Amino acid sequence: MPKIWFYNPGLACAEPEIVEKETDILIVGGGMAACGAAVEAVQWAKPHGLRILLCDKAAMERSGAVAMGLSAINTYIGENKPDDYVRMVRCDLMGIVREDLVFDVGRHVDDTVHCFEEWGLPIWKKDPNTGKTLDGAEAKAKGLTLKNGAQPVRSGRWQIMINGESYKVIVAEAAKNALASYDKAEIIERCFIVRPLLDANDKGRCAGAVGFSVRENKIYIIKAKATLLATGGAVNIFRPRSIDEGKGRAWYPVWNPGTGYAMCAMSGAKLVLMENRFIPARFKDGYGPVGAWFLLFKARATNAFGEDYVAKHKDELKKFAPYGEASHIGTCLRNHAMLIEMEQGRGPIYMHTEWALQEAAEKMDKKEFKHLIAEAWEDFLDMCVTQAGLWACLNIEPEKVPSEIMPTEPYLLGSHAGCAGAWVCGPNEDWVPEEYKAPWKEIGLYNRMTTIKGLFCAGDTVGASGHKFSSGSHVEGRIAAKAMVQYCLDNKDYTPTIKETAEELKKEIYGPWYRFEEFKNASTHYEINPNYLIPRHIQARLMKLMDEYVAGASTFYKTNKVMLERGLDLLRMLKEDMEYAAARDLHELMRAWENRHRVWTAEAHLLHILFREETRYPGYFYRTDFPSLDDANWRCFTLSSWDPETKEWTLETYPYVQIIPDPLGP
Amino acid sequence: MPKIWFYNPGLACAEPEIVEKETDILIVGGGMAACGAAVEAVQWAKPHGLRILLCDKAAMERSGAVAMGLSAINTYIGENKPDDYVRMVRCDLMGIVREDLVFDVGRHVDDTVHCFEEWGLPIWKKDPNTGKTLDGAEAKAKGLTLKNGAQPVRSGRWQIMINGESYKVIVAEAAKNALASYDKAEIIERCFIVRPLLDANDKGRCAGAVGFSVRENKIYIIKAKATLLATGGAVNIFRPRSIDEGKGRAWYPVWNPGTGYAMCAMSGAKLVLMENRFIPARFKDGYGPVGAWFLLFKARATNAFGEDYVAKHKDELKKFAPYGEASHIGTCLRNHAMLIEMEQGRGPIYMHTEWALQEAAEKMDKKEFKHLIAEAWEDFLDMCVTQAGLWACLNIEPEKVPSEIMPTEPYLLGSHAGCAGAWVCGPNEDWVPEEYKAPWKEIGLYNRMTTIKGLFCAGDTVGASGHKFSSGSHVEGRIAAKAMVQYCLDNKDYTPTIKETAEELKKEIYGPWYRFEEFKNASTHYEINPNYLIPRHIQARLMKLMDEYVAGASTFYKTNKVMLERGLDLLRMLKEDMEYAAARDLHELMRAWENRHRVWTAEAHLLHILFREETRYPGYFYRTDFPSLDDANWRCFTLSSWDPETKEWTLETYPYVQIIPDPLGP
Amino acid sequence: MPSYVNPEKCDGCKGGDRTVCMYICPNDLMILDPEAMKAYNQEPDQCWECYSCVKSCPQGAIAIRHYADFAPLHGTCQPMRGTTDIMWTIKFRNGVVLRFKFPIRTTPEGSADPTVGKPAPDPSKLSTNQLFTQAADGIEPKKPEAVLNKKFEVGALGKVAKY
Amino acid sequence: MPSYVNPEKCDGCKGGDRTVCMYICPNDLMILDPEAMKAYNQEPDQCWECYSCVKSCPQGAIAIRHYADFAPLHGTCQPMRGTTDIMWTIKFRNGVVLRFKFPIRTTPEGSADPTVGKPAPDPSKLSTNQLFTQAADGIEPKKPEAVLNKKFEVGALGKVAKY
Ligand SMILES: Cc1cc2c(cc1C)N(S(=O)(=O)O)[C@@H]1C(=O)NC(=O)N=C1N2C[C@H](O)[C@H](O)[C@H](O)COP(=O)(O)OP(=O)(O)OC[C@H]1O[C@@H](n2cnc3c(N)ncnc32)[C@H](O)[C@@H]1O
Ligand SMILES: Cc1cc2c(cc1C)N(S(=O)(=O)O)[C@@H]1C(=O)NC(=O)N=C1N2C[C@H](O)[C@H](O)[C@H](O)COP(=O)(O)OP(=O)(O)OC[C@H]1O[C@@H](n2cnc3c(N)ncnc32)[C@H](O)[C@@H]1O
Ligand SMILES: Nc1ncnc2c1ncn2[C@@H]1O[C@H](COP(=O)(O)O)[C@@H](O)[C@H]1O
Ligand SMILES: Nc1ncnc2c1ncn2[C@@H]1O[C@H](COP(=O)(O)O)[C@@H](O)[C@H]1O
Ligand SMILES: Nc1ncnc2c1ncn2[C@@H]1O[C@H](COP(=O)(O)O)[C@@H](O)[C@H]1O
Ligand code: SF4
Ligand code: SF4
Ligand code: SF4
Ligand code: SF4
Ligand code: NA
Repeated sequence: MPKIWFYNPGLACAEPEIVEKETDILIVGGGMAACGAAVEAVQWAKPHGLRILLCDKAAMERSGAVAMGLSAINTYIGENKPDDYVRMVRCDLMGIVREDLVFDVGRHVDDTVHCFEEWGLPIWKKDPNTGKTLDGAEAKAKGLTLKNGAQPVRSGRWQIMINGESYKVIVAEAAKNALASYDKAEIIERCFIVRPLLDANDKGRCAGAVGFSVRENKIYIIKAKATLLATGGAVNIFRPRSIDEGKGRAWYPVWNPGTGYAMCAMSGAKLVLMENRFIPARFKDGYGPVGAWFLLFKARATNAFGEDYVAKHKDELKKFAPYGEASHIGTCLRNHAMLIEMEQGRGPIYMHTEWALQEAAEKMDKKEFKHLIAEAWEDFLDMCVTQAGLWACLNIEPEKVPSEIMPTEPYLLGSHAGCAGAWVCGPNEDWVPEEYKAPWKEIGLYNRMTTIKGLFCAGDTVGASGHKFSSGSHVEGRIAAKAMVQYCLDNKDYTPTIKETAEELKKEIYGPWYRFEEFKNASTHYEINPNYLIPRHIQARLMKLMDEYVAGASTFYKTNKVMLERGLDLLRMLKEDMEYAAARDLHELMRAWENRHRVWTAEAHLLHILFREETRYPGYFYRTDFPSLDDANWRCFTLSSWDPETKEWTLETYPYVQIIPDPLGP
Repeated sequence: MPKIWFYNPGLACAEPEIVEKETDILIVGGGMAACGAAVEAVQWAKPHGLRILLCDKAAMERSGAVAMGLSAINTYIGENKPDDYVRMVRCDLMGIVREDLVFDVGRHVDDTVHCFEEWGLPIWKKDPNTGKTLDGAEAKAKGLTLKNGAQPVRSGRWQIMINGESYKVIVAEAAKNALASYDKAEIIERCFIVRPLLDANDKGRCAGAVGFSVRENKIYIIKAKATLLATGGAVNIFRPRSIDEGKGRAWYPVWNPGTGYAMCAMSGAKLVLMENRFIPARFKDGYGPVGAWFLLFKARATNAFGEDYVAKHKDELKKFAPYGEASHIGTCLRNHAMLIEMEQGRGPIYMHTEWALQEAAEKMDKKEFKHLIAEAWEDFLDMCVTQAGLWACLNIEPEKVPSEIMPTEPYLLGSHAGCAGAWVCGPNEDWVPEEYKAPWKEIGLYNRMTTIKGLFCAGDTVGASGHKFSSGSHVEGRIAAKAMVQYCLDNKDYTPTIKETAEELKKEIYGPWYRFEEFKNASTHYEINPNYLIPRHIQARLMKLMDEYVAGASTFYKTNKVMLERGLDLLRMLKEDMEYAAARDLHELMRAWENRHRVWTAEAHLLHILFREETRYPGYFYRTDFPSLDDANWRCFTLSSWDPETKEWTLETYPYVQIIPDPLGP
Repeated sequence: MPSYVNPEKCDGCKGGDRTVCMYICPNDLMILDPEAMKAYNQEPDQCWECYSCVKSCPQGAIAIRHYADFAPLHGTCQPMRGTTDIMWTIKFRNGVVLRFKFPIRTTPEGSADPTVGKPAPDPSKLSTNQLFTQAADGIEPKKPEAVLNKKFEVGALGKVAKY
Repeated sequence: MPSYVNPEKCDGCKGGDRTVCMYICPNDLMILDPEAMKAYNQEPDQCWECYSCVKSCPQGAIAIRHYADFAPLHGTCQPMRGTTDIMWTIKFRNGVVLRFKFPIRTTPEGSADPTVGKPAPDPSKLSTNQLFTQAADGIEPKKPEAVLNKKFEVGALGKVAKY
């Protein structure tokens, strides 16, 4: 190969084969929620012979946010009441959540955790004799199980510790075994779902989805009665903190591009609270989670000069009453206090691992201390190896020196301390208020169904109900799957019909490759061509403009109307330019489509921030032109929807209803 | 070629030929200062038969900061007094400059501008009959020259407008013609100078420099009596605003990596005011300069809500008295006012080109207005085409809509509104105070000589005397060259001797390539290899840590002792890791060495910021632990030097002497 | 610290049906060069360092060189993942070595029974709010202890905007 | 907007002694592929868009596609540089076209006389502060109108630190 026109293609694109599929239940994604859905769907679908198809862009064994493992299950109710769980979630998310959805997760989630344990997930226990910690294998050997009443090791009130390196392997195994056990079920891995297929005869109905294989030149046109979007949240919408290979590191997994949000929008389904984002405090650069350090090891974090920033800014937090003075200080408010310090130049913020471990050491013998150190390392080795690696590279022994923490770039997700996502129906029960049933009155009250018939969500894709985490997402997939079975049965006579021909879909989906082939000879460098942009370029442009105009890290998460409107202009030009995306191989074809999902997600996010004229989530973002939290006007949901016909977005408010009585917090 | 081990090498490395050169005068660089040096050196060297060698890493015709051209000569004294020029410079640079150096430039600079005009540079003139603007060609056709008393078109008090697309072409042509006219002079283009050669017998003396060709496999070992560092300033020490191909765009040219600062440090020469940096306000992303807009077109800049930020923060600026309330508001203070707005979320900052041009239109006919618009475009087309291109891409017609401006990432340079650089001797005249002569008393008072014998600087590499710009840099090269001739004559019997063998130097300079060859088979991807780092990685790591710890844009230019000390730890680890740099071809070999220069420059910058415990340059950077300007303690120079034997840095203060009487400003 | 493949160890999974690293990478980064019969990371700057490929390569041919943007050289974490435990060897830049062993699962590989031993649920329970496990065990999901159902009448209600 | 080469126009400078774009690029980016006899930009993300290559390519084979990070597609600035003037064609994204012509030099190419017509300076003036032009014209460089020479005795004087 001469050096010019240089690129090393991965798996080559070629004229694709068209594969048409028809199913009853389509599960898009293979992560926590999708695995829950698979397990549950098979049980209820079998007696009716309903077909199930699951498509994951990756291999289920290691796909999604839990690929690397996790070191805790952050939602386990146990001795608590689901009512208090609702209080915690509403307090953390600044007073606006769908309490019906949250309660629904809370009352079911322990069941799913018990399944995990049964499948082989090692869950730490308190030794009933000594009160000391047993790892999950030791506990199992002693016959201690949650179901049998053994005590988990709680890090916080809602969190329990696990040996979670193989968390996803185990959960996926159960799901795959479920689907394998049923002859009408099928899994297609490495199938990237591109967009929904809308019903040709009913504009409010989803008729399936279309995707392609990143391994073979195949397009999948999938007609389905009911489609579940369980594709996780969105990352790399905002500029990451590194500009070279470190771009691959973010707290949230770089492979979840917001497919669910984009597909909801494209089909006309309503999204809720898309102004919300998640900005966790994380160990700097490695993005190691802080939960175990704060809750289990009881570490304190300070500014550069040893001051506890939350205590220091108690009065500042009172400005955000009642949330800033409730029993539970919301995640965004903890960020807010930290950001004041950083902004005023009193960083770095240090997590004092050394104080915490040395204090603990005082009450321990050498062996116990060694074990504690191992636990500290395991926390990262089980879910964020990079952070452990960074310690090794920086010669950091956590028992000797502190580590920097800082807030990350923004992510969109609905299962951690964030609540962007789809506006879905909750359980159709008597305690659920009318307001939360009304939107579905005409199309049917199916749990976790969006405002588009047949289109369901679970996990990160569901809005207004955060703090589900891995366990809650799994159980939400189960809840949705059961409702989907019901929906299919109720819609027995419905035959999905689509208006696009297979040929049209092929042209659309392989469009970036056709463009590449058409124009590649216009330049001696495949990346620089006046006729197209490669996906990496599109992503860089998106991340830069979101960072600079839409309250990214570079403005300390601040924005205003003028910035947002300028950002919108730039984003809309980018949306036009996306039509000029080119892809040289199958891998890049996936990137081209991922970035479309990012851009759609970004647009919804921007519009919601523009629409909500207050600062609801200080520490997540600031509308500097409306710097206060304004309960009197804005304690309500914001909904958005895009009309596939007029191609116009509508933003609207919707009443919040408090179901669980005060107090605000748990 | 199989896809693995994939890289497209540029010009292949091979065992290099060793070329040994001996000269009297070595000029390193081929930019404005170097071209001035060449022209002047030939005139004085010829009668004595002194040899001259000029090495430029690029082709002189388009090398250095002026490659693209310029649209103004920013230092032309004309009707002003050099004394007032000194006042302006000292005011702009917050009261600490070497007034002897500044005065020396001021009294000579017009001579150099007259040479430019003679060589063919088109300089705008006022038509003596109509008072209207004539472009440089029209003026020439009418026989109007500066020397003959014609009036230039002043944009500001010190600046004159030019048609400067070929500025560098013209200036380089004169320099090349000068060297070509002399049989003892030689030019080597594409020779990258790596480091100084220290005299084997005299640790305070420079014996030349060593470099290599980026076109052929040749190492140049150059022994010289006198060496001039005219290599410009330093860019890409701090993270740029774009993370993909836009990394190539910075205001300062990405090819000046701080060679001069690094080489001074490596040889033990003192640096001065290396805490200073230059952060210009620039048109966002395109980095178009603002000078013509503020001064010639009289445009106003505001925050997002139309407020004039300098007027708004008049009282804030008074905190930095006397500088904040002098006749000339310093460049850093203008930034400071802008940054307050941006930090508080009242960006974007807009340059109201549309107001300026529409106001002008009122006094003009159509043809004149069309001409004005052409002038507005020419400003960018002559020196920053990207900005014009960005207007075209964004559909911005400057007469209709405003454009965003913002402060850039920090650069180090000594010729614009910055004053980092070498501590050099000034003119040996009676009006120069003893303090500015004392450091050279023992080694000889040669104008622009550093504290190392035989090592001279000019242009951006000289510290404590900013606002020379293109013309002042050229004339400073001339001043230095003349002194170098004198030095060579005074040291006739000196024979440069070096302690390294040619073989050792070859091993050192080609080290990164040898490393690559040794280890390249340890990985299937040439970029990811446990045994080495490619230069791009080193640069990314440097830029990130400088940005985050050393008052980069991401902290709004704030830092403190704790951040700096952590930054220093990280920087020192990076310095260790630089020993593992690898290069696959000649181009990358150059990058490897460029990055060494960046890291050295960065280290000096960091140490100076750590040492000066005050905020001398608000708007350039903030020591948040010493937030005030503190004349009583800190109105003095800071000097640094690295000892090649102990490998230790020493930082010290040195008295400032006011030569030109008050008032402070011009 | 993106992943990299040691060509001396990689055997291209012997050209078998499944190229393990390529099969497992959640971000579609690992790819086999069929000419060289070696794998490589096709987009290192999108590697999450999730270690999925490292843990599963049958030849132990994959390692991670920590992200150059922020990780100084020569620190490494190398896993050996068995059927019940994982062993980690941590090497510090300064030479310190730590070793850890953690359990990863308490059941044999492949044995996870999705029904957790429950009988198939009674189809008539489809209309209830019971998951299949709860239906089998006759567990009644909770309802809120008390219900307020207070609608917040706030100023922004009724606000609509088109973009 | 890094530079790119149109292979239909580039003739590799006919394999001559000087590959013009490679000769001129201040950042060593342009390079000739001798097999294909075409040039390419070997490191687009370090291109300053200085247009040196664009202006000098004898075949007009080089153009700039604006930096993708922030420039929407389809706006271009294309120069035609002659011996005395440069012509620019600016195309907006929205199709608007502007054309400008500016002078670039007032003397013939190559004619710049470094001596500006002065006689060689008297070598004895080497010890003065006169540049060669001033020496030839007998111009005496200025001295300050008034000299204060006030040393500032500030608190930090004497401070020294080692790192
Ligand atoms: C990233 C991350 C997440 C967590 C944590 C640490 C880290 C580093 N921590 S801690 O920080 O708090 O410490 C947690 C913890 O310890 N405990 C916990 O319970 N949860 C934690 N989370 C949160 C949970 O992981 C999270 O709540 C759930 O995973 C959410 O589940 P779900 O909504 O199903 O998302 P997913 O990422 O698991 O799965 C997404 C799937 O979609 C696929 N996919 C995506 N787009 C697709 C497309 N277009 N076509 C086809 N398939 C397509 C993916 O491949 C994947 O299968
Ligand atoms: C980048 C830039 C700079 C300016 C401006 C706009 C822009 C976009 N503007 S406005 O913004 O105000 O508008 C100016 C303007 O309009 N008017 C003006 O007078 N000056 C402006 N500058 C400032 C002047 O350009 C500046 O003062 C001078 O150029 C400084 O001269 P000098 O110090 O000689 O630096 P140089 O960049 O010209 O030359 C450096 C040379 O060194 C070479 N080199 C570097 N490292 C080397 C190595 N290791 N080995 C061998 N060679 C090695 C380079 O190739 C080059 O030849
Ligand atoms: N400082 C804290 N106070 C209370 N809860 C926390 C704190 N930090 C983390 N958590 C909780 O710990 C769990 C894991 O958090 P994280 O590691 O930040 O993802 C989540 O449930 C968080 O809400
Ligand atoms: N707002 C301003 N007020 C005064 N001088 C300025 C201003 N902006 C730029 N300049 C001067 O104009 C020249 C070019 O500036 P710039 O384009 O910023 O490099 C320099 O001499 C600057 O000091
Ligand atoms: N926007 C700003 N950016 C940086 N520094 C500022 C800003 N505003 C004020 N300062 C200066 O920073 C110092 C510390 O101010 P404060 O943050 O209020 O303690 C004071 O000397 C201020 O003049
Ligand atoms: S899994 Fe290991 S042996 Fe198999 S192809 Fe990948 S690197 Fe090679
Ligand atoms: S470490 Fe993870 S993301 Fe990186 S190549 Fe391996 S499997 Fe893929
Ligand atoms: S200057 Fe033009 S013709 Fe010559 S090699 Fe470069 S692109 Fe080709
Ligand atoms: S535009 Fe300038 S920096 Fe870019 S390749 Fe051409 S000459 Fe080099
Ligand atoms: Na969501």
